[in-house]
Amino acid sequence: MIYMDHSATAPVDPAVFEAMKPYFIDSFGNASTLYSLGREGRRAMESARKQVASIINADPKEIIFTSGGTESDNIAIKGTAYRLKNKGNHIITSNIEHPAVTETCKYLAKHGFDVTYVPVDNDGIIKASDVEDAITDKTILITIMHANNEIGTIQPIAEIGQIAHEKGIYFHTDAVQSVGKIPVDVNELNVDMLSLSSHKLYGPKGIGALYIKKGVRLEPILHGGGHERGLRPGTENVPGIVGLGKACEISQENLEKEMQELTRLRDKLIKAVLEENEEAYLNGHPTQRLPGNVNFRFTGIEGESLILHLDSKGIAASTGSACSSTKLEPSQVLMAIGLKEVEAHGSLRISLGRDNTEEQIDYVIKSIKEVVDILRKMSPLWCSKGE
Amino acid sequence: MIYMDHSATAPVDPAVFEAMKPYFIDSFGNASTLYSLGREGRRAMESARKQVASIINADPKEIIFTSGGTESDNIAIKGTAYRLKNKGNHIITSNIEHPAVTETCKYLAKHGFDVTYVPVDNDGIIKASDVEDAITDKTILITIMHANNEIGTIQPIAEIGQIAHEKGIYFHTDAVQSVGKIPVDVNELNVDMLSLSSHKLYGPKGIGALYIKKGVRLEPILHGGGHERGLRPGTENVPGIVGLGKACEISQENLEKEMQELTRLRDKLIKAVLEENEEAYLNGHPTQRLPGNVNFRFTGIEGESLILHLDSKGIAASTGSACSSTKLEPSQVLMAIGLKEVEAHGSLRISLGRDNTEEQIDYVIKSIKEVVDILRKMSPLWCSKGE
Amino acid sequence: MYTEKVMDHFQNPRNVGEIKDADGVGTEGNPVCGDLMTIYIKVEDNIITDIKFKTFGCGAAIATSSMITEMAIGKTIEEALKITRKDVADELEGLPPVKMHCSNLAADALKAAIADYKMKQAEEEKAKAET
Ligand SMILES: Cc1ncc(COP(=O)(O)O)c(C=O)c1O
Ligand SMILES: Cc1ncc(COP(=O)(O)O)c(C=O)c1O
Ligand code: FES
Ligand code: FES
Repeated sequence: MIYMDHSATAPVDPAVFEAMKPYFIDSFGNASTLYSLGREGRRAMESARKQVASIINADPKEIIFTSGGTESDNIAIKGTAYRLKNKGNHIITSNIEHPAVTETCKYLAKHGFDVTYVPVDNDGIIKASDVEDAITDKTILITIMHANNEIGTIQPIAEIGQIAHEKGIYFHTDAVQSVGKIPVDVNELNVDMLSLSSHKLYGPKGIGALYIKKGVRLEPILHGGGHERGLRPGTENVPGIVGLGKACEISQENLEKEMQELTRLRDKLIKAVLEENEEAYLNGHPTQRLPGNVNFRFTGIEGESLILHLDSKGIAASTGSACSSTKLEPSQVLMAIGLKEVEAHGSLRISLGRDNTEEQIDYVIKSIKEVVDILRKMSPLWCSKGE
Repeated sequence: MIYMDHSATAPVDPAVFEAMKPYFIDSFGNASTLYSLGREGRRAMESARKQVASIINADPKEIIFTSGGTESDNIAIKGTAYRLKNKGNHIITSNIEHPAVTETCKYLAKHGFDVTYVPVDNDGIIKASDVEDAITDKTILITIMHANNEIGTIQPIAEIGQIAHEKGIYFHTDAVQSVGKIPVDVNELNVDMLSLSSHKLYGPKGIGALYIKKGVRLEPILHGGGHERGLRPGTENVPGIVGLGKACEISQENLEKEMQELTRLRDKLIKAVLEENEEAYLNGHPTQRLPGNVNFRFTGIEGESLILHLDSKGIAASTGSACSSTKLEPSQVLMAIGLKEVEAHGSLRISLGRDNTEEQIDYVIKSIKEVVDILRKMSPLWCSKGE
Repeated sequence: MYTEKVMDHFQNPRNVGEIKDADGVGTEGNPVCGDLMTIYIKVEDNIITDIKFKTFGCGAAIATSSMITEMAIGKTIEEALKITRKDVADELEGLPPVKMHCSNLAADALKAAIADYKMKQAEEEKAKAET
């Protein structure tokens, strides 16, 4: 199988799995206990916290562990909203965020908050000045993603951070897709909070982290035993935490090399597919995008059929975000970059990872051409122009 | 190392680990995707859902996966409170709940809800009639734990469930300590919601489940991609879920045998320690307690010292709940059964598990005696009476 | 999520294409998802003798198109009109709940093609009657 859906999830790196292993059966102690076995777990956890902090250039004290990207986003956004609700009730976000952010904002909008959705241009990029223009004296939070999960566009976070910083407004970024893929430095980006998720960077599922800048206070959304400074109670998932730490360490070490290689493969794939197929288009920005992200559309072709045909050729790719794979609405992100409904239904996201090879890219190029031809033969939207 | 803190957490069963293994690196696909790899994950998840449902005699459709016991408790309690807040604002709980319940109730109490804490008797048992008496026409939820995590007492859940049922009030039970330890049947118990946590029954950490009876509607506390019927969004932790499923299967199979053996070891330990040590007492009910739970106190002895001494003898035990091991306040549970502060500071919880042997019990009996003697030699509270 | 039968019809769709001199053509768009299907029929002595389809849509849309063409061919107009969405789904050994509407598309497109055929028939009769 050729796996090209790394934005949905990635396999656990074998070295990450090795690092986690001792904490399932041997060093399984509860990290909050007093005896040696518990202390082993705690030590492992604290060194993982350092590894996570390091990949985003934060202080370990600024990291809390969560159950994943969704929870990190929820804690950051609701935590700020509930904490600062007496100061203001206005939140700024974009119209291409992940549902973990969008749905959380919609929920808050039903409970007395005002939400502004800043648009993107046709390449899928947010203008910092649009964010600035949206600010009112009631604005308490700006939350804009670092890199988009469908079209891979990278947003001007540092610039937005600068604005937020000057106005004294909390700034959160969902960096689930960018950490481990491109350089992420919380100081350069000027963010107060940053979400990341382990399984997107070759760590285990069910674990994530939230960076909370020193001095930033949040209201917890789960209540219980006071773990993670009261912000995330529950018995610590030590193997998961150790895995996330190791995954960060490995990704940080290989970042430069991996970025170069993935960019090269990505650009080869884009060039060939656009050349070999009539009316094939790239969604998103041509260069300001994640090294591993490709998102095509083909006139007259529907996304799910494309995916299923590629699957039968042994290629795993997706139409966009995994959560929407069983939904019927067109992708909100593709609508936001100005596509028509029928175009937004026809996207193919290919997200490359460190295990992909040049031969695989060649095979994918060839397979896409075959599948596009088959589907166009039966498309009422194509025949009308083709022949 | 002799591990006797199974109520804090348990090692992952080797068979559970084997079941999980394929889902880290090989079948790592995102369970919400369309292609074969994702479908493998989904199938594994759905068969784990059956295993979890089976151990509590529920329908698989009534199970959602969460990140652990704490989150299950939070979803059940806040989910009901937010959903039914227009119907009423009164919640009934007990004064020996786990912080995941108590802190959640305290939080709600700060946000417009009224909470009644039903007391326990000196053995740590709640009277169903006390719960009944606490019901008002504003009561929307009763949440009472099945088995206590410190003193192991088993509550009359079926009886309380009967009352709740007759009055049409939602009833939740925190069964984190009981599932896999004693028979748990959601129909017999008459509960609408039930929380369980994987790592307490030899499954992995960071995963849990919530039983939600057909027809019961809850407000979610996390928002995002719509996973788990919208009640628990986030990429599914497939290896964790598979592990929990397997752990349930194993525990269900061995329940009878394990209960018998642990009860025998427990009673031997209790008998010997009470006989061999002066002024040693058992906290909690003599028989209506979890098969593996023992909770002692020794006049004139402080808990932390006891634990550290036992640790140096290679025995892992605890003073009570793990979350409070770094707190200084006396155990709320021990205060609730009528102990004085100084007594509540002196507890030793020994929680047995399937890996403990008779020889280990003998060694622990001997070690407790030695440690109690050492500590009493230096205790001002003891020397004043002892000699 | 799809049955083997669905996947078979999806991967090896029967009767793909157009009929240039069709007796009836029906096109239906699915408002739920924006998918589109066209069905072409040839009718002789009130029997559907040839049928082809073109579909822009999901796996279920393609599979149901293929399935309904197999079910309709050789049937009389009256019999063909009785084919319901449920019949199509059943014949495919089921569809996932969110995809049940896809079978609407096929049933509706077939009905539209038959309606088009009947309209053309009526026009021809009228033309005949007038001459
Ligand atoms: C941009 C973005 N944010 C948040 C998430 C949610 O992360 P998780 O599924 O780990 O909860 C994802 C992935 O699903 C994502 O791509
Ligand atoms: C009775 C009880 N409820 C809830 C919990 C919380 O479970 P977890 O730590 O898995 O979130 C625990 C254990 O910590 C417990 O013993
Ligand atoms: S003297 Fe150490 S905790 Fe009080
Ligand atoms: S999703 Fe609309 S026809 Fe299948």
